[in-house]
Amino acid sequence: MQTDNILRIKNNSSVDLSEIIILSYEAFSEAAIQLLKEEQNHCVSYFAYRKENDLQFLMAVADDNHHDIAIISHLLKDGETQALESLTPAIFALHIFEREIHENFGVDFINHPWLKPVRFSHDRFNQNSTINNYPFYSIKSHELHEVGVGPIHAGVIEPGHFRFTCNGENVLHLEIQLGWQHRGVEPLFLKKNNLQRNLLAENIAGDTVIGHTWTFAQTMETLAGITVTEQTQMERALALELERMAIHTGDIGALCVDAAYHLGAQVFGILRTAIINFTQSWCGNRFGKSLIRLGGTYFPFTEELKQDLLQILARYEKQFLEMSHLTYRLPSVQNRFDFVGNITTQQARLLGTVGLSARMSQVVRDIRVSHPAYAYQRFPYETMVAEKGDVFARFLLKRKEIKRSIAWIRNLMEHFSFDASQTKKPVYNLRLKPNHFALSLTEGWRGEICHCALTDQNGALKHYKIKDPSMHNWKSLELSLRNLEISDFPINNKSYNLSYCGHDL
Amino acid sequence: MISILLIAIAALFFTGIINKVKAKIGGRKMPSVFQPVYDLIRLFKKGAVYSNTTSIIFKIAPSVYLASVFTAMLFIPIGNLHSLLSFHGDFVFFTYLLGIGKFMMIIAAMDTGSGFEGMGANREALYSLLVEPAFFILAGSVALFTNNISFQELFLHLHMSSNLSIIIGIAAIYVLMYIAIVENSRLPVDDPKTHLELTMVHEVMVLDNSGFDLALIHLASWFKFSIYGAIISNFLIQVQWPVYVQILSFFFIQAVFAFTIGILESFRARNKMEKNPQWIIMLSAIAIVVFLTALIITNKIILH
Amino acid sequence: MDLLFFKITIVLIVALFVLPQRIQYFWSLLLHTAILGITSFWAIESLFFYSGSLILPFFPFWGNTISLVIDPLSAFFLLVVNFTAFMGILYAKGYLKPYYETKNRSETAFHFFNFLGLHLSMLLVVMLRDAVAFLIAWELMSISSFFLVIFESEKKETLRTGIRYLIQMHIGVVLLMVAFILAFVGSGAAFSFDGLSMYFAAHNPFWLFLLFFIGFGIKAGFIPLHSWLPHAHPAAPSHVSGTMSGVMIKMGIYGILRVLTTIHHDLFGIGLFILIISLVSGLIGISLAIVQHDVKKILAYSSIENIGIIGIGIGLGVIGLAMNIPVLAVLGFAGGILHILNHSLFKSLLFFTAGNVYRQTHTRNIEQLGGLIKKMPKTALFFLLGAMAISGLPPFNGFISEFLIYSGMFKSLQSGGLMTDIVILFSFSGLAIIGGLAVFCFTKVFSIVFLGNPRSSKTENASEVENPMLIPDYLISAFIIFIGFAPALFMKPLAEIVHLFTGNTDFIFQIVPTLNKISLSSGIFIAVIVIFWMLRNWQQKRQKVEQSATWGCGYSGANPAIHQYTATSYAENFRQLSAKIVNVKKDFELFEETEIFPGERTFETRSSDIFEDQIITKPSGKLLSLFEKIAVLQTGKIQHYLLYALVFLLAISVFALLNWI
Amino acid sequence: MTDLFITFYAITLIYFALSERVKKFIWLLAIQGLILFGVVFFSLHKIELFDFIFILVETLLVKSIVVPWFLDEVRKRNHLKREHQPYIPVFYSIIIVVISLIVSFMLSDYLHNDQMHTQYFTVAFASIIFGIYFIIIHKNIFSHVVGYLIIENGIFLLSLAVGSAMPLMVNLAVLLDVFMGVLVLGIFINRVGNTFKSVEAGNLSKLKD
Repeated sequence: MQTDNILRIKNNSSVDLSEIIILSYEAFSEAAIQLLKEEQNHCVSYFAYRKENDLQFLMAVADDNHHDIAIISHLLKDGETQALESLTPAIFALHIFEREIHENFGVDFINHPWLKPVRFSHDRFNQNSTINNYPFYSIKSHELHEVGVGPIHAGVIEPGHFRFTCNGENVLHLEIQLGWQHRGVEPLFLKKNNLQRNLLAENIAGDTVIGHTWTFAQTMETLAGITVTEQTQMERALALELERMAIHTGDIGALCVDAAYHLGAQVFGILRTAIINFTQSWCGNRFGKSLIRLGGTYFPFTEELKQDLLQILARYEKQFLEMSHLTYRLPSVQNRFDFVGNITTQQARLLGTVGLSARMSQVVRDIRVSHPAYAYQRFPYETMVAEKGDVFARFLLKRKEIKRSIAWIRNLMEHFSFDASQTKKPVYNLRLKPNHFALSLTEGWRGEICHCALTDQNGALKHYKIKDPSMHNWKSLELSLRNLEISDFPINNKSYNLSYCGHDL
Repeated sequence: MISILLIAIAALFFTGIINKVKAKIGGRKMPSVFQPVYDLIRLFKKGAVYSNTTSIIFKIAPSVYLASVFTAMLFIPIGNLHSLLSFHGDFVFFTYLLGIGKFMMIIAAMDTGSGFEGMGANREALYSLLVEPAFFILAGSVALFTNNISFQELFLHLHMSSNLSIIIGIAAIYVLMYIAIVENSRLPVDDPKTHLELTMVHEVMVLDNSGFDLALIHLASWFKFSIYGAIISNFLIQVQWPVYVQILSFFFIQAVFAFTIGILESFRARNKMEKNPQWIIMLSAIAIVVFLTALIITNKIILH
Repeated sequence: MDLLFFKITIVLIVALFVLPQRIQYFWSLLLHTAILGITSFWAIESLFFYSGSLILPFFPFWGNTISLVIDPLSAFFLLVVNFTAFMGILYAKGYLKPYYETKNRSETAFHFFNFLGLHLSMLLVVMLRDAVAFLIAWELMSISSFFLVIFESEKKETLRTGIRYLIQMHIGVVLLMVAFILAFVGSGAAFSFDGLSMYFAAHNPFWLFLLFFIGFGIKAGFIPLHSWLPHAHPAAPSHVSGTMSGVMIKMGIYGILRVLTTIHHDLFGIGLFILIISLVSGLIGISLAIVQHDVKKILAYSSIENIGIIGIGIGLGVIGLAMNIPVLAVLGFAGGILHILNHSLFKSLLFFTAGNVYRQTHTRNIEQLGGLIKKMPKTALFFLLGAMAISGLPPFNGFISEFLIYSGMFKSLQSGGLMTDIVILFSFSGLAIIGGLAVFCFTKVFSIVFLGNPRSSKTENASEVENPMLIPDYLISAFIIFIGFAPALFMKPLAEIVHLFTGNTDFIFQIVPTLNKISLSSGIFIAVIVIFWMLRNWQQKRQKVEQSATWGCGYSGANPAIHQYTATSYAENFRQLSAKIVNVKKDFELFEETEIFPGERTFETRSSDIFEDQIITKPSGKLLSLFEKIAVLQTGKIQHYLLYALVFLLAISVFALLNWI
Repeated sequence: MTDLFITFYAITLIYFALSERVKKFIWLLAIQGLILFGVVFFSLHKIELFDFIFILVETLLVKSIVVPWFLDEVRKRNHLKREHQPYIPVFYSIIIVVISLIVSFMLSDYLHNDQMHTQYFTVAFASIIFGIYFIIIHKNIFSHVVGYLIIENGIFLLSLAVGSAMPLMVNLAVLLDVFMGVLVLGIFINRVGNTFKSVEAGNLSKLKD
């Protein structure tokens, strides 16, 4: 394995662009396939950006065993044919990245089995591909019918279009078309100032405020070469775990709604409120907006807040355990969740799922363990997996993760004393290192979030790349539905709870 | 004649009570018992939107549906209060009359040319076909037991005297309650509250109906509930009671029925869709046990 | 009536061949009308004015005079045959028009000739009592219907179907012949239906009855003797399939009924046998109907189901006789016999309207239709009426006959013994399920063919058929509604017929008040519909009513043709429950676990009739290979069915002989 | 009164056919035990006090408490949740159980004579048939034990049907037999459960090799 000439960096670090070796496409693909063949590696980001008129490709591959990230690159010159041999047939997980590059720059990936639009970005290469002529997969038959759900759902979910090819109640194939709320977040990052960027990061995905903002903050802080205090590090991790608890609780409640178990739905709704209300009392926003700021915070965590939190946690934990145990044991709920939407380990690996969706199929993939930030280095987190990969596994895993998050927070509370004077106020006036590339990974509640940033020779942002975990995981939802009844779709969808806007950007 | 009025009155409160019970158990603020009635009145005052795909079938179906349920209502006595129409074998007519309403609703749903509504229509067709034998077997058992074959006489001659007739009563009420649940697409067969079209039965069938038509459909399903409640109450009301007691107990039983459904809906999850057929056929199985019991009572099967 | 008359008739019929094509139709219409006039006159005379049998000497034959005997049963069948055949010929005028371009004069003449032959032979079948004459008429009926089926003989499939039909009919006729001979040998009485009673009085009737039942059952289409039926009906032109399904298969029922009139003891086994076969036919027939795509095949399987319902009535009637429960006997027979009339009405209506659709779209595959109610509104409404009637829904005629059977069952629950009650339990549960399945089936057919959006380009040029083609539909519909609303009027003649079997018909008259109440209830129902409908219109006049697209979740790029339920999808959830019976095979390669980006696929389903496979195709295939192995028959290709016929026949005869001679 | 319990017993059989969860099986077994207790209580009070008490103890204590409790322990220890799809779909099982009930009722009507209490025979026969069927259609060895217990309940009822003195001995033997059976199987499952996550009968054949 020719790993010797491959640049390897740590999570939350930056590197000078000149250190990144530019390979020929043959070498690039060979290296990529070599790397990704290994089970411990997975691609966290793969994107292209304009370097003058040329197109530079960057791929970041995280190595879970060595806790580092390999960066490989390739330059497609302007004059060359804009067509490359696709890597997807060898590594399925890359399909979405190649599609994205194809959509944005018109680079043709030869032998890509699924070269379809990703999000209909405004500056897409092929302006003829519109949201209403998405090339759906279809089985030739007079006897099958298709059901199209969305973009407007009966419930308040974000827009997406789900196309089921059905034989009666049975779904033969599901295809998900997203891109309805494409906002152009990535280009916006380049135009705005740092405060605006900070606010923008909070709005990448409304349910992953902490996850995305923290990742953004780390990326920018690395680029600027500043470090935040230990207390702020802990606060951010605490907020992340609180967010995880709140959303997981809400998800379990939503699962109960779809199983029509109304008691459960209501109780979990109440429990979730307890957590997000605490976040509100901390920073004034239930979802933790304005909590994380570049370089510091306005809302330091204090010992009083700690007492409150411990109280809330005690009450929450008791009620949550009771209710989730009841839900878990209820035969009608078990009947509804069991054997529904199964994803095998093999499928999960092929798809390159991340986060919860990976762990439910026994794929250990957790940034908090493999590429931990400081807080998780000091207070290690033990990750866990579920076995069967079905809705029940996802339900169970959420329940266990909540318990473990509580334990982690308790541990933090016990062994770390918070002191407001230890925090710094935010700084927006940052000097970014010129010609640098920075990468940050965070394990949000949904899975790994990856932000990459590149600066030009003046230290201005040249390219900003966001990858929400949903990018990988939507395909997993598609596969879950195969040979399942169509009525099991809502419950599957809820059990994944993937992000629409995080994908659409 | 009074019986129709009573059933109609009970129907108006039915959904309200269910909602109230569910809200109470879920710890939410309760909507008024009259809320569904207000909603209905609002619907009656509204305009409508029709799909370009639909034909006359879609427009006439709600009227036929309500008419079928309404006419079926004329057959139901309450205790001593006679029904308007009664003849030998009227429960056959009753079932087939409801069948014609279902037939129209199913084809009306298919008329919209929507995948969703096809789904609902398809489910409704299957479930109503599976639930039909249960009602007939139950009616047959009671007919065997009392040697009468019209609703009116069945209930007049239904005396819960021996232990075994109590079984018939309990099992019949149990089966009837679940038939009502299947017919009205409530938990655990269907959940009217789940928001996605893909998992519903009845609600998704009427997805394209609006305004007056939708009001008719709602009204029909309330009536249906109330009809089954009335049949159940007839198993319990004794004809020798004074009339006012009968009327009071009728309302009481209807309320208890609604209450039970509310409780049931709060404390259990719905069935997986593919489990519904077996769950529904179970009702027929229990009805057959009732039939066997009736055979024992009538000394057709001699045991000692 | 003498020979001269007969000769004149033949000359008149043969005259068809010399007439020009344009006049052929009218000539045959004239002849049909004449036949109808004469025989209906006899029938009405017998049924309404003359109690007992009307006997007309017909034909001298080997020294005996063969007479036409018209008792109420015959009279009933005469009327049913006449009505349906006449509707058939009325319908044929429009339906055959496109064929005048491809068929020459003698071909059309031959077709009309055969249709006349079919009509006439059916009439003779129900009037003749002498075994030889009866069998000749029976054979005539089979042959003429064979030629009618292969009208489009340029299609190879049609020809094959026709030959299969002919062979199976011959097996039937041979069985009947054997049965008659056995009875003749066993009793020495006359070689006719009347002679049978003497045989039955002296022997255990079951085995000979079984022989008759199989012989007649092949015609009637009881499962598992039905395998010709789902092939022959779609192959024949619609007016022929309407007539065949409407009345010709009822000739089998007639035969069974006629034989039953001669049996007076040991009836329980026979009744149970008929009942079980009928329940099976009803349930499986309609189940198989649900999974088909060919509209005429659906109707053919639904005929099997209706034969099942008729059989349930008759079976219960026989059991009623056997167990001495008059109410069950009377109402069972009454329901079964009334259903014969009812089925002939709505089934011919359905075949005619399906024929309209076929004529305008040139496809019978319902997966390619859709939205026709806008283009063919009258046809659609007639089909809807037929569909509702055949599903046994009030206020139409199908309900009345089912109601008679139901009330017979419920009324006799108390007086029956344990065995009877269990039988009744299964019967009414079965009937209820059959009714539900019929609703399932016909909501599917009607909605897929007539509602929603068009599924293929085949419907583009469809338009309503010319009015003359709809005349039979109007007449039949009027009749359907008339029976539905005024069933009491039909009870007196029905009592005459039932009297033949039970000797006691009080219960029919007892049920008349109930039927009147049903009419009243139906009237109220219609009135209530009208009230709601008027209220609705009154309200909508005041409110804003808009037109818009069907709700599609706000997605505007959808193709409406594939976003609606298909027939296969509609049948799928039922298919899963009855997978063993309906035996649908899917031609679809499932996605592999690792096939994340699926390749091209096609999907198709085929249903094969499990009885046909297991009873005919497989054994005959095996036999054939066996024969080939032992090289008994070196001739090479032999028709499977011929072998089947031979072996089956031998087996049955040997079996029958061993038992009583 | 006995007829009442008999009918309830018949309904429990239908629920057995409907259920797919191990926990529900145990629950139903406990209910059957209670019903048997009811049957004995209302019909056998004429016999000797000692026998009477013995039977009461057996039905109430063993059948409805000890055995279900024990099975529940086994279930918990092995994390048994649900049966995989039985060989025959539940839909058909329900039809089959109903038919076996009808046949059994008809048979008892046909058989009735003075030596036999056909009351008990009605569901006893159905219970035995269904127990065998239950074992056939399920793959899980735990469910086989459940099926065995259903048969045992049937035999218990049958012994009541046959006479009054004999059944005690029969029952004692059967009881011991079953007790041993459950015990042995329980231990066996406990041991197997550690090696095989899902306790399926299919896996047992692997064990032999």
